Amino acid sequence: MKTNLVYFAWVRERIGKPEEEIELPDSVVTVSDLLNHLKSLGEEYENALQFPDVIRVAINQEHVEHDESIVGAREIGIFPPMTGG
Amino acid sequence: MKTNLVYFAWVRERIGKPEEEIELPDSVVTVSDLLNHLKSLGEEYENALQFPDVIRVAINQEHVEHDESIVGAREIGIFPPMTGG
Amino acid sequence: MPSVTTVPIIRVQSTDFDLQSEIDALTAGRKNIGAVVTFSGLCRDEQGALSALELEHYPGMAEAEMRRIGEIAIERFLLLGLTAIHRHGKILPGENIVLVIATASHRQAAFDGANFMMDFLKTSAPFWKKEHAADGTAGDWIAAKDADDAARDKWR
Amino acid sequence: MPSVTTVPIIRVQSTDFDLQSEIDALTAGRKNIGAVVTFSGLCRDEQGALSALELEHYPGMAEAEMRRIGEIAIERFLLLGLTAIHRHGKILPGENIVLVIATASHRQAAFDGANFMMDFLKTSAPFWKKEHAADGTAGDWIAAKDADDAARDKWR
Repeated sequence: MKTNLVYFAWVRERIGKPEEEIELPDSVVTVSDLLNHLKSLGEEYENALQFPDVIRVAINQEHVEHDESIVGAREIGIFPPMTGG
Repeated sequence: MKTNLVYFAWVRERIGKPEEEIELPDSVVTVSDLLNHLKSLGEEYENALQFPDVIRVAINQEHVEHDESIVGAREIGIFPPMTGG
Repeated sequence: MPSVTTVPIIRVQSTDFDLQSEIDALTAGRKNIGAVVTFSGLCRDEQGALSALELEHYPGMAEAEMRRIGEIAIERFLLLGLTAIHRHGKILPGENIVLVIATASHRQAAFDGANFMMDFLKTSAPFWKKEHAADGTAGDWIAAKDADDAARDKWR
Repeated sequence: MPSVTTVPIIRVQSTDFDLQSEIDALTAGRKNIGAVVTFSGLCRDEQGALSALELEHYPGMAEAEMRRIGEIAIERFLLLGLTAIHRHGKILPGENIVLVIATASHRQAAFDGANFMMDFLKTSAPFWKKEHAADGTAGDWIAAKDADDAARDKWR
């Protein structure tokens, strides 16, 4: 299954694109799995995601913890801590 | 010495005038003395000041406690608790 | 660090005020303000029971008390600006009674400054409210609330 | 008791907003509102070091998060009205970034509602600020502050 990934702020800048559609291996079940998988895709991903503790993730535009399942997600947002307001 | 007394809200309504200049006997030294003295001046004063605990007093437009001296006061304001805002 | 001491803008007036003009007076041309908090207190109709409020004040002392509280708020919360305007006279439901504006570098100082100003204004500034009932009967003076004293005491 | 459920007014836009119009939209024709608190967040120039902020957001999710927080604020503080508007794009020093308005019967609810909305908006709504330095050098993304998490956690 293909999943749409969207990136924001310095995660977007470091990965070098605002979004992409990727095919995830079946072994990728949780948010943590996804972040580890992405880090294996290249230096730019490694650079963006080297400190997973500060990375925030949203599934279908709702915040989720890193132990949450991504199975069935249409859209996964990956971004740094928010600094609006 | 003559002192100017100014009344507000229901204290003013019960006493029946917004202000007056009165001569105070030498025995009237504190705010408490003043309130007791006024109560002796007639039923309207007795009615206005029957519960001295709720009466607020300002000397020269600054809040004072009931044990404060009124000696030398130009203007003494007497009123209920404030309800502005 | 401000080059001049911040002085509160204090007014007691029978006429209404214009919120945007008052904000502009505090913020125009300044680029160090990060937060503006405004509080407007309005006359409620109490489910139709009230036709108006009559606001009485102690002229001179009302302004002096508001200024004294405002100076404390500026110093305590490092406000960049503070405005407090209180109306007197007859005020209809839906109309403004009081306005407080606090500006600061950061949001919590602006919130606290405006909130502090209102809590002390309510309990210390010499204003009194009398109700005019909708049915034409003589209204009562509004009683001071213990809750207002408690709100003030949270700043100790 | 309101006859209809209060729904927050939420907008994310690149253009500026007009504070007075937004207040009027919440208060016009209503006589049960006793308190209106507004918070405006402005872009500071950081003693001249900053030429602009660039606000990035997650379209769709930004509005959804603001709406979710707004609904919690309305229920928790029994607000009569709540508006939250957040700008995106390039914002110059002195310009508005965000507006929150809370209306209620009484003052503390309005203060708390606006303050709560801002604390959660800052930590949960997907917006990110990038600085443009006045000297033309590439700016940094602003780092999230522990103080903002602490401010949010005071509402627990």
